[in-house]
Amino acid sequence: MIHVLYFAWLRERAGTSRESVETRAPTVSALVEELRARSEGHALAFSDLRAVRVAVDQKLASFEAPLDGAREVAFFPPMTGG
Amino acid sequence: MIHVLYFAWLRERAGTSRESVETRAPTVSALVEELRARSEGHALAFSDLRAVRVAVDQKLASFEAPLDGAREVAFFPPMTGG
Amino acid sequence: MEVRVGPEAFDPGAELSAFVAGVAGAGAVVSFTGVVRGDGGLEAMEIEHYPGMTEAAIAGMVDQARHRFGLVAVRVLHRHGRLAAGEPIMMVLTAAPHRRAAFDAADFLMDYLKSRAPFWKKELGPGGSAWVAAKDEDEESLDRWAPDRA
Amino acid sequence: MEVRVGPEAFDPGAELSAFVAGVAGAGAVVSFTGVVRGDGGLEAMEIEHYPGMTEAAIAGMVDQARHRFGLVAVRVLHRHGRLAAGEPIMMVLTAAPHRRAAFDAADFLMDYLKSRAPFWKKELGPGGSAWVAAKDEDEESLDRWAPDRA
Repeated sequence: MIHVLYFAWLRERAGTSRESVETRAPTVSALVEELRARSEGHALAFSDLRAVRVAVDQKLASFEAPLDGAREVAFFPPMTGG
Repeated sequence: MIHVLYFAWLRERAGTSRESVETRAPTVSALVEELRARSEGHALAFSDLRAVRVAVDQKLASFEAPLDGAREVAFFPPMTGG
Repeated sequence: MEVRVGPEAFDPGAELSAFVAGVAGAGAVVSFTGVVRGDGGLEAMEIEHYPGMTEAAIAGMVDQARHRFGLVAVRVLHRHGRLAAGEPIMMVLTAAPHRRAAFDAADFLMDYLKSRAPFWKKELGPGGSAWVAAKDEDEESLDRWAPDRA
Repeated sequence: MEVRVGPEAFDPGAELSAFVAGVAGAGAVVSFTGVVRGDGGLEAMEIEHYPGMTEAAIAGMVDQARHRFGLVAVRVLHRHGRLAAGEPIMMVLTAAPHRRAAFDAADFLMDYLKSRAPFWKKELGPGGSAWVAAKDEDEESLDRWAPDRA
């Protein structure tokens, strides 16, 4: 099981900030395909992946990153701190 | 008459911070030649002009600057503010 | 404590005073303070963050800055939650023996915080609210610090 | 008052607080504080200046910085006289809509103050006293702002 987190407008579109997902997805990309099927909001959140960043276990990662052993995957727009 | 000011180690070498000088020197360079003759300290202060900066009426100037109408000429080492 | 992330307001002056008092060996102290701008009718800002990752990411940036620029001391504060126009959002403080290192370290930390710390800003005005978009120029500014450009 | 030159001590934190409170329109505030270093056995510093020319020279630099970088506000403080190790010598504060302008303006003002404001520093230690020599790197740093390099 993986905890999936959403921030900023991805959270608003997905309609949730956090959900637990039973998955055997081998990579972030495969997980995104599964999440897209969850709801129209999820599909909208992931409609343009160029605008989406991902962190695996709180470290920035790519969509090709493997998920074996990962406990937490977060999706969010490009950061705007400072 | 021109007021001549000295700062930092030029002041210490010349042995004065300010003196009034009767002069017809047309340029800063000519004034320096006259000042050198005033004392051994003055000669020492002006022994290496590469280490000396000059301001005419409180504006940075060159040794070739004309003195017509100048009221105040200041000599000092390169500045070390900040 | 070098990094503080939280919803509490802070006083940039009090932070600078405490920082300067603690770095007697350093000749140069630089501070950057980000403030919620009040122009364009902006009334407030909501800042969302990723608890846990935020602190770890900033601590990593601070360690990098300390070693790369030889800092004597460094401190980063960043708020989240709702902030009114005119309120300080965040602050970076750097202390080094000479001014170049203190300036560069503060500049470096700002570039990293802008684009690599997990914060997201939403602006609230009379016409509604909108997420702040990341700027290409922020990524370009960050690129200045890549190892092959150092 | 944008420029203050005098023998009085000042509190960098109080200056920053007052400055931030007065620039509601600006998103970015940078401060630089120069402090008398306590390393190398330095006990105190004597700063000599050229009354009249100092204020005019700094006011000219401040005007240049304001226009070149589009500053919302700017302030320069510089002490003269005798200062103990750890005491603040001088401070530059800049406020601008965005961080690049605020950083660059503070950096620019520091380069000018170092090499073009009529101050001279003498260091006093257990072994005696010595005038601080100007550094070539300070002139080089100043050259970065020449019009043909802008």
